Amino acid sequence: MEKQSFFRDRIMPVGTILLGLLVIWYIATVFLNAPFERDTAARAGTPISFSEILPKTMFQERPVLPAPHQVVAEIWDTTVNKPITSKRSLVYHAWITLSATLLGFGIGTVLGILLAVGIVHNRAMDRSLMPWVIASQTIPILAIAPMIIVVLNAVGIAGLLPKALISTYLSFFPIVVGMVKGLRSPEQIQLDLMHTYYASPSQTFWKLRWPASMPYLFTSLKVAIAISLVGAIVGELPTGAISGLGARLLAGSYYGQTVQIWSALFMAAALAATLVIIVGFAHTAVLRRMGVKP
Amino acid sequence: ADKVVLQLKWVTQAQFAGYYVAKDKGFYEEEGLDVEIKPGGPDIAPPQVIAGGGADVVVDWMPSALATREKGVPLVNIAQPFKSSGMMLTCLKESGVATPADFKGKTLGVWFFGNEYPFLSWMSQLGLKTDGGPDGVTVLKQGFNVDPLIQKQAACISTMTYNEYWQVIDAGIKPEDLVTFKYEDQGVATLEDGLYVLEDKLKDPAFKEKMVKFVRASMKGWKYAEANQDEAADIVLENDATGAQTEAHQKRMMGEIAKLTAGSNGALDEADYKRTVASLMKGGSDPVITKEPEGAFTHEITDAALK
Amino acid sequence: MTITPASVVSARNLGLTFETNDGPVNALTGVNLDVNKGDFVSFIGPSGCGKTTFLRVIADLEKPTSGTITVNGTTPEDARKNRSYGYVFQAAALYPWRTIEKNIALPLEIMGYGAADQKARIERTLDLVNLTGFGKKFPWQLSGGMQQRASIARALAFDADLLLMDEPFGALDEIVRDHLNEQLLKLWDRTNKTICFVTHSIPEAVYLSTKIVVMSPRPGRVTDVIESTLPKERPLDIRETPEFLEIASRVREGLRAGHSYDE
Amino acid sequence: MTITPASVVSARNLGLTFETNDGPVNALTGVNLDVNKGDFVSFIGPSGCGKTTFLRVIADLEKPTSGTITVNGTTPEDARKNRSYGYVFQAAALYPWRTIEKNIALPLEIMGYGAADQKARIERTLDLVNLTGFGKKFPWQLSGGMQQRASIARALAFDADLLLMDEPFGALDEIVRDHLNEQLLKLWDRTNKTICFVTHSIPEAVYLSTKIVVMSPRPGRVTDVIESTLPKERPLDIRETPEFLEIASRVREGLRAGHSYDE
Amino acid sequence: MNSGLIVGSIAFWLIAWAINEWLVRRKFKNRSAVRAARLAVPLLFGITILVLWEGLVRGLNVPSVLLPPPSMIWTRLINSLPTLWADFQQTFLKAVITGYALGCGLGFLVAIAIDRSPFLQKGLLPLGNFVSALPVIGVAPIMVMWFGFDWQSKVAVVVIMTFFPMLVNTVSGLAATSSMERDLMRTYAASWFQTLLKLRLPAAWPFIFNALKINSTLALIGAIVAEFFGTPIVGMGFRISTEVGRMNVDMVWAEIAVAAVAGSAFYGLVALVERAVTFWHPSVRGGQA
Ligand SMILES: Nc1ncnc2c1ncn2[C@@H]1O[C@H](COP(=O)(O)OP(=O)(O)OP(=O)(O)O)[C@@H](O)[C@H]1O
Ligand SMILES: Nc1ncnc2c1ncn2[C@@H]1O[C@H](COP(=O)(O)OP(=O)(O)OP(=O)(O)O)[C@@H](O)[C@H]1O
Ligand SMILES: [Mg+2]
Ligand SMILES: [Mg+2]
Repeated sequence: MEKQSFFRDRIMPVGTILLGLLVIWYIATVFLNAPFERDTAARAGTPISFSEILPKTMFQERPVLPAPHQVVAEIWDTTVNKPITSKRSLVYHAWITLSATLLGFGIGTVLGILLAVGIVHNRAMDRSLMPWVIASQTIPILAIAPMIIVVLNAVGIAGLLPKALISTYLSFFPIVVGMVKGLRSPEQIQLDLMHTYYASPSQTFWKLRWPASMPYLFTSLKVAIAISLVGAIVGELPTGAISGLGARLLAGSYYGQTVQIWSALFMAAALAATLVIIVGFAHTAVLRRMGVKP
Repeated sequence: ADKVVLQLKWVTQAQFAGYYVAKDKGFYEEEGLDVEIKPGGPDIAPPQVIAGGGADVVVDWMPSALATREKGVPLVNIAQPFKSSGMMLTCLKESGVATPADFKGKTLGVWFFGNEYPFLSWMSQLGLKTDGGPDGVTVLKQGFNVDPLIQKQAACISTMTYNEYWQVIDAGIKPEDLVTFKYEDQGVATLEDGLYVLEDKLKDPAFKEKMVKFVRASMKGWKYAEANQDEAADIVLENDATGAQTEAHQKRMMGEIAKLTAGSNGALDEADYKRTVASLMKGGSDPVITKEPEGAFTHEITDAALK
Repeated sequence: MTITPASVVSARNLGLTFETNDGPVNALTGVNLDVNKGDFVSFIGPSGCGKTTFLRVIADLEKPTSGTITVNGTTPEDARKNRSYGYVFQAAALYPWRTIEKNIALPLEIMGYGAADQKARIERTLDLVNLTGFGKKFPWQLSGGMQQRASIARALAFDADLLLMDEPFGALDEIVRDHLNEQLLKLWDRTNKTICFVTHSIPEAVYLSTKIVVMSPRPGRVTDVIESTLPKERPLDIRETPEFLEIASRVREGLRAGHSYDE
Repeated sequence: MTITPASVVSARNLGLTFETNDGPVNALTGVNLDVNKGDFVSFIGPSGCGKTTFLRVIADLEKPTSGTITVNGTTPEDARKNRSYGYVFQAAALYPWRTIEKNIALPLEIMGYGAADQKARIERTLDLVNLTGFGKKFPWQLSGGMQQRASIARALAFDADLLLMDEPFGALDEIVRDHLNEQLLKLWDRTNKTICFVTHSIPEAVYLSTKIVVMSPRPGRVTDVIESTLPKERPLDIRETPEFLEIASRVREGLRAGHSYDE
Repeated sequence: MNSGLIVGSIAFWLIAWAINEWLVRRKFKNRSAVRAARLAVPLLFGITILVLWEGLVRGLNVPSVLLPPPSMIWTRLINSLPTLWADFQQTFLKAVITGYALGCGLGFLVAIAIDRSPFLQKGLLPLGNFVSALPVIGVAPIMVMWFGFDWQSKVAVVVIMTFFPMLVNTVSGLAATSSMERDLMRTYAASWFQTLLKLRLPAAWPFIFNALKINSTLALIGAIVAEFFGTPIVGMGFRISTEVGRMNVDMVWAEIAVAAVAGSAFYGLVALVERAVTFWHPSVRGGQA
């Protein structure tokens, strides 16, 4: 019964939608890649029929949109067929990016929560800090990232941390926004109860505000971890784009290797999906422990 | 060993083969140097890195270096391994461009980030406005690849002889379908990959000494690379941490790069310098530099290194 | 000073006005009241007359907009900080993420009771409100009345000299209610607590109290204060005595008078 | 067929068990009950005996785990989809983003009443529960009793033949309660509705009902069903008649019997 | 190095902080004073940062190609208003606003669709996670390839960036009702749509506004970064990336300042609407510590 429903509830729906997307993708591949074939043929002076174009669009070297099987082949080739320590292995690069993501996400989460706590508890911080936290987010990170990295380098911080800090920079914001809301979500009567016990702010925090903010926290965490990954990838550019998925994307883009871009993109997306799903599981587990009515 | 940090202008590729060869072949080590090579990327400005203390010496193009100098970061050229410029404008024949006179009304792809200066001074020489008006050209900021040409979003795009041009060819477009304009031929070429350091650091004799050794070893690397192109390309591939470069492409690039470095022993040719400065000062309404730079290069290092 | 040393709550000319989107609401006006140590005071009055508001003022959950009030001779704020009262809210206000046990443990944790002591107290109070065996359940797994009993247990778990109870027995059937009434009286007698008790049941008010405060709405004010002449020892069948019935009818009169403004 | 045509609710051997983290809870077992068209049925029983659960089963908010139940001759689900009942929850359950007026309008909007009709109904029901003038306030600006009255108004605003009321008057004082009892009886008489009414007050149950269902807990079941012999016309002072008192004492007996399992 | 400037600016910072603490603790009698104090606090904080910045940059002789002092940025800003305005139009008015509206709208609609159909919920949500972290760097070149150089491709990037936060928040928000509130709707046999409209959406607003707020800044970042990968020669991202190369770092910061003001104003607007729409939520209604 369990197994059956796993198939029916998980594989089937995802599979169906996937299949649909795949079909659309193939169709798009034909349409987006056909003009190039037509041009080549035109330049060569040999007219070409649609049925001749069709198979060609599936195997271009630099397609506008690579066909799914090309991407799959590339991913297979760069994950399974290469030792994971190799610089040509996508797993290796994914790991580099993942480590920066996780570090950045960790710091970002802690920082975001601390800021939210400060904002909720200290009115001076609420009034003065929040506008500037917002303003900080409107600074295009790619523009100042090099400066940050240069400065950090100058004070002797190099390696994983500068990249992670860029993840942090992007990921702390959803956490601040969500947690400020979440920490303020307890009902008046629940706060009053704490008030009557003359609970200290830290007790009110741990016994009321914190548990009450859980739905907001986990929602924010999902967004934050996804953005962290984006941040880590962005952060790989100004650190010299030496390794990591960002470097792969860039190199792919630089040399017009669409297939490589797409496979790196898929790796990044798969990584993100996995991370978000892990956070989702944690969410469910915490909710169950908190006795939420199913 | 003395530590030297070198900041490249772009990602690891045969364009910087000399340095990788020097490191790999132990030329630096022989001089008692421990050289760290930092690859660049799309938004790494080497001048910023050196101003922030992140590098001792940087590879940069002269327009950008001179502009930086005017902004108060006194960069000095200590060596010029690249004799000639590899930049050109590559156009599709079918878009109707045959001579510079045909540019009017066309869309042209240009790299920015400091690389646009030669283009702008060329256009001002041609008397073409770059604001997209009908009697000028429309300028696109082109990304890092040649897609705009292939997709016909632009009539012409910027390419380097050693890199992007071949990507266009790889994309299945025949050389005879293309028209190219080398900046070198148009008389607007500016000096490309040179080595730059901060002026005040040169006052320190120990640093100077280090640079002399560095330039000497680097030039040895360049000459070795010119002579052993396949091996040099392999060394570059070895050092590419992205694992995205292909052997064929790097070998070809090495071949083209060798043509550019061929004429140089490392010393800056003053005539080239003058031409570059002149071209930059002309830059139309928005000149790159406003006054004749002074002390922007020195022969001291190369003189000592090439003794 | 007019405050007698034994005065636990003393309100002088107390008023409270809420500002709302469509104009101010006078929840309390000119309330004068003294509650002495050991008193059992019931508040009775039509819905919306300010009973809850008055309790909240005592508990320092609302600030009066006029007049003065002292609790244990100090400001309500200081009294709250001394943890001198336990409050049972009109709604159960259990934390949904804590089991019943943990909900009762909440004030104990905050006030720093030891683990063993906590356990003993939880057991004792669960038993007192007839919820033994439900400690491990979450609030939504209990019926309405059970939730309210849990919230009573929570307020009784720690030792406060003053108990503020806002319709604690509203959702309970007569039998449980009688049982809890008796228990509460016993507790009060044994511990010499002071209790402020809001109820809608006239018999309950008369049965429990040493003093009955009748309030009336719009604006909320005290219309009558009735001192009970019943003895301290009160078996359940005291409710059939003429003395009892007489007090009850006096309360009913007072209530009706308050209502007449309205209907 | 055993179902008489006028049977509104008919439960046969109904049982409901909740699965909880520490074992199953038998909320209802072997409940047999018929409610006929026009009946006023009160449910009375100790806290936690399954009154709310039974009402929720009728309303198709819980599915029974054994036995059968029909509502208006169909399944509870169909009955719900026919909008054949109005439900007053034990807690007010007002939506905080709507004013009182808007909260009452909620079912009307959903069932597609016209704007003018809505306005008239809101006014009428607000008046019925004595909340005229509070329509523009938000729920958190009302006292506990006022909130509950608002939720009663919400259930009365639309025309359902069956009313399910879970302790609607629990938080109200005697006077308002008497008033609302009278109003409810009038409404019932005039409209010939069927009413299922949970209460903890024996006099209220006896005063209102044609049928009193006494329940007892663990496991929740029906222990007694008392048909009232009181006339349909019931002035408030009927509560002093011997007939009334006799029924009341029978209910009290039943209740006490249920409790004895427990204490 | 000029230690006088450094000490001076740090002292200024400390004093300003003290004033702020005092301002927020003080209770003002009349309303306009309260409002003035509310404005003064963040303003003072901002001024402090600028003073500290100016003092440190000048005091420590930081080269202006690394970090120019605010005064220099200001001069530059004033002198290049037409350029800045053109860039602002291109990036903010065209790309950001359109992309934000489309991305948030799409995220919202997909969330609703997911909510409507359990099948989609199981099939689409995991795939929604999949697009959550499509990195701008990877996507931007592809979008340029598909939608051309102009702002349309930036819109596409912004759509992708803002889609996921909206999706996740809306899905969470729609689940944020209590069981009794849902039961009430059941008793009315309310249709799915009615329940959505009258119960679940209102309850979801606080979450949805979180997403709108996060997206208001994310959209701007996305559009600017996307312009690094090919644009016509106008736009905030274009300007930033070229001027960095030209070592006109003051111009870069002038653009950043414009971005910060625009982004903050955008966020502020969303926050204002939020206060009006979710007035009933405890976080808005009161409930400060
Ligand atoms: N937060 C508030 N904002 C505005 N008005 C309020 C607020 N709280 C209470 N009121 C108003 O104050 C008056 C008194 O309310 P209170 O809760 O004290 O009544 P109560 O006597 O406890 O009634 P009940 O028996 O129904 O609980 C009511 O008219 C109510 O509408
Ligand atoms: N969702 C649930 N999960 C588990 N147990 C439940 C749930 N709902 C109710 N119960 C249990 O079912 C029993 C009957 O509950 P119900 O709410 O029907 O009681 P009630 O008669 O309405 O009591 P009260 O008068 O206190 O409201 C109780 O023991 C309660 O703990
Ligand atoms: Mg009250
Ligand atoms: Mg119940």
